Amino acid sequence: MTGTHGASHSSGHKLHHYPPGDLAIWVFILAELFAFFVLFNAYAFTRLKHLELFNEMQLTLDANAGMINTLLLITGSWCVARAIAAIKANHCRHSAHWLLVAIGTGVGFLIVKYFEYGAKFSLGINLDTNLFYTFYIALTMFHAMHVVLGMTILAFVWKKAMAGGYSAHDHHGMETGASYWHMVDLVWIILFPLIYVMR
Amino acid sequence: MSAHFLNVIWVALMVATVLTWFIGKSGQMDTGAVVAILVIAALKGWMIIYDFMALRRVRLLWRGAVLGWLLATLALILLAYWLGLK
Amino acid sequence: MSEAFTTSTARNIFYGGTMFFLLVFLALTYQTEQVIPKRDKREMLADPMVVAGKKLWETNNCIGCHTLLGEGAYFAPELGNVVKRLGSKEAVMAFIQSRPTEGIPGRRSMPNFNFNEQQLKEIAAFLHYVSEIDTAKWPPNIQG
Amino acid sequence: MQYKSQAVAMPYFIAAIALFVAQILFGLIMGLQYVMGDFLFPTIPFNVARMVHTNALIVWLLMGFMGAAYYLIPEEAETELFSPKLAIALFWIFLVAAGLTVVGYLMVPYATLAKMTGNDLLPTMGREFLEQPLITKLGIVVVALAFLFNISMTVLKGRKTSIATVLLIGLWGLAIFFLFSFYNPHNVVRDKFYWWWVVHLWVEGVWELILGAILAFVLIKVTGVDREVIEKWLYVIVTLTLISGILGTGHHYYWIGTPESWQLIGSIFSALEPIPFFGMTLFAFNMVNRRRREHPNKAATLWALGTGVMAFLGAGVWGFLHTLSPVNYYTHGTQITAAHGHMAFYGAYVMAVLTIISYAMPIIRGRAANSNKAQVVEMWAFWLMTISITFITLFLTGAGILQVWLQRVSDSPMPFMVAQDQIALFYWMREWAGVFFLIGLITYIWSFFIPGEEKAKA
Repeated sequence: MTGTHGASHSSGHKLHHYPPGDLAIWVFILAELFAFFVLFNAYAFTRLKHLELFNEMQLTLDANAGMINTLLLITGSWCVARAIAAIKANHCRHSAHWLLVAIGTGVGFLIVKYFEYGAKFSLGINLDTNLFYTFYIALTMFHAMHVVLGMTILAFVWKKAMAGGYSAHDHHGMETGASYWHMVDLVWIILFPLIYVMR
Repeated sequence: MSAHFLNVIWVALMVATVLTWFIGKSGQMDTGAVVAILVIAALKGWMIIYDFMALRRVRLLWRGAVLGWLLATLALILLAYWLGLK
Repeated sequence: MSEAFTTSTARNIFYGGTMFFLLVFLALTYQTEQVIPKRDKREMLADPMVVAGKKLWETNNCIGCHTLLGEGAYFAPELGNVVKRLGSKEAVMAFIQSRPTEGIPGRRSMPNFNFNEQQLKEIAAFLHYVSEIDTAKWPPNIQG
Repeated sequence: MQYKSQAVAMPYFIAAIALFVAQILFGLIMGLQYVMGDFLFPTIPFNVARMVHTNALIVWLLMGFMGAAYYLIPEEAETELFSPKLAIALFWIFLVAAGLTVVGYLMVPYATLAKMTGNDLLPTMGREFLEQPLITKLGIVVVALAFLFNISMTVLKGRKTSIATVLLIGLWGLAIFFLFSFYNPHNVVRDKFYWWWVVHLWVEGVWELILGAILAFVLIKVTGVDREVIEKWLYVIVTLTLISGILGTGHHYYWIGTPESWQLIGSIFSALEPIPFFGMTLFAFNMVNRRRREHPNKAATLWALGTGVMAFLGAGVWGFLHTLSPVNYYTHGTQITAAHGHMAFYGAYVMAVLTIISYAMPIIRGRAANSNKAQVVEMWAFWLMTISITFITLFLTGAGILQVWLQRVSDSPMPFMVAQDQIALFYWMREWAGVFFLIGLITYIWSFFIPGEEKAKA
């Protein structure tokens, strides 16, 4: 573990050579972003061939739930950014608390999703109901599993933070987890308008 | 990144989200609305990439890869919707 | 690569990523098992002829030349829709029975498996069952 | 050779090459039967030749993997093999079982063989690639478990490197997924669904871990690049492999009665499957360019580079060509699949096994590398086989495109056999390319018999 991104913030205009966190996570992040890139385009261009179905089915979705979840993920992302800011100021306890709140927003996200899916599944809707629902469920469920994975990573980071495992000098691991969590947020920023809003 | 600045970004993102939702709720989804939603998404993504992911001060190769992903995705979505509106 | 890239993180991502996608795969398998009863014509398996036909299909290694729903060898015609292509189970039985023992000079020919009447019926029942499976409109046309 | 128990790899490698010869000979028989339908009929019908062709391939690759594991695990773990005697015993059991199975295929009608070997107890035979009699399948499980025990115990008592870990996960996965070959439901849809858990999760899943580990091991040895660097690459590649490959299984679930949502999932994730193979190409070239020493075994380096390129072309590019569901709707079950299969198996697995053989055999035989002359002959064999398989693939692709056109796309689709007659020219050219492949293989074997006078540091 090295703290290459830690202390250099005061130095001002110099650009960092590498993004925050371990480069291995960034390879993974880019691969994941690429997968979502393909999925989003598959949705957008499949929709072209089935405009009526998609427009009609989209109205059955719960855009309010989608919005609440967007707010939750943004807040979670903000919490993690604050956790990094805190650890850079050597506020270990604060940092850990921010992480915990971030995990909390993830829990909130999943609870909203639980009710959202529950409403759909109780109507007998599933992955193979029609083409729109194939996309809706595949995309959102795949994303939701990323939320779970992100929460798992954050939980490990939180545990280590509680044990005082990070400092202003060394928080490479926390930045690794944070970068992944922001990616989960970033993907949802496109997913929300695409699936829930735009007709 | 100062804590205060992060708070400002957070509030901006929240407002933008509600705005997107509001456009969706209110009436017709025409070209203007689609463009507005995509522009908002681009701005939100940009803020997340620059300020939360903290790629603002990372050299162009990495920053560009993620920003490029954002813009390419949104551009292709715009294309698909534009073709659909015709 | 630099010190910014640690083997331990790479290893953790490997384990985490693999588990993650394995779980997604299992979830999709569950979904598949929920949906296929509507597509796979499992009610036809109540007929012991169909079950016996599948075993005959296997123990004569039909897949070694033919495809079934596009899977198998590409040496001989697709049989997933053969009952529809030849028109009836009887036509399929007649074809199987008519194969010359010594083959056809210069041409591909199916061996004669010396099936008795009962076995012919079983094979035909099996192929009929397969032809009823909902294959998302594949093959593109009757030729398979 | 650092550990004398590494020498148990030798019989495995020799048997692998012998079975390779059998595979190619039966391939040539089949190729001829494509254009001269009555060739060897009814003595060796096509389906029997095909069983020998495909099963010999699987068995010799398994032999190669086992030999590779026996060679590289002691060196990685820095300790002698747990039990060299067990390794030798397993070799003979496996070889005899494989031999008897082939004799059974050739001498007895398949239905009789099924009856003789207890298929009625638990019907598992007669499914593509899993044609082996029940007792052979059980034998494979026993051999695999004992082999894994031997290898795992060796790693447990020694150094635990990333290469050894990835190899072990791959080998254990291989054994675990093989267990699905015993599951054969009456329901054809479910039968096919779980059949792919063996076939796909082998070749587009755990086998790639074995391939990656073998390649990483050889690259460390021939380039002298830091283990640290190579192991990072290895992890990135195998991660990408599994995150694309596991859900990529969906590309087999388009038209076999499975839910249509697989068309989306399968298309997307299998479209990502070329990425790890591309990573492997970059990996091999990058490491060789950054080499810190000139290893005397140039042939092994060539095989390693070749694996990177041909695996990407065969598995990556040719796989991608027909993996998207709208394309696959037309190409499913045609010669396009055969074209992809040939280059993918050669590029990924055949070449990986030949890479480790090329690297390890001279060392087991007591020299760092073969003589220059032997290496030149081996490189000739490399080019002959690689170019031949490329042409086989191209001709089969031509045949496939024509077949799709005549039989699937055309307004008045031709019956299968009529379309086959139209593409006979491609089959003839494929057969000739196959003959050149055999010449390449003979050249390869010849290279082993050229004396190796060079004594260099190991």
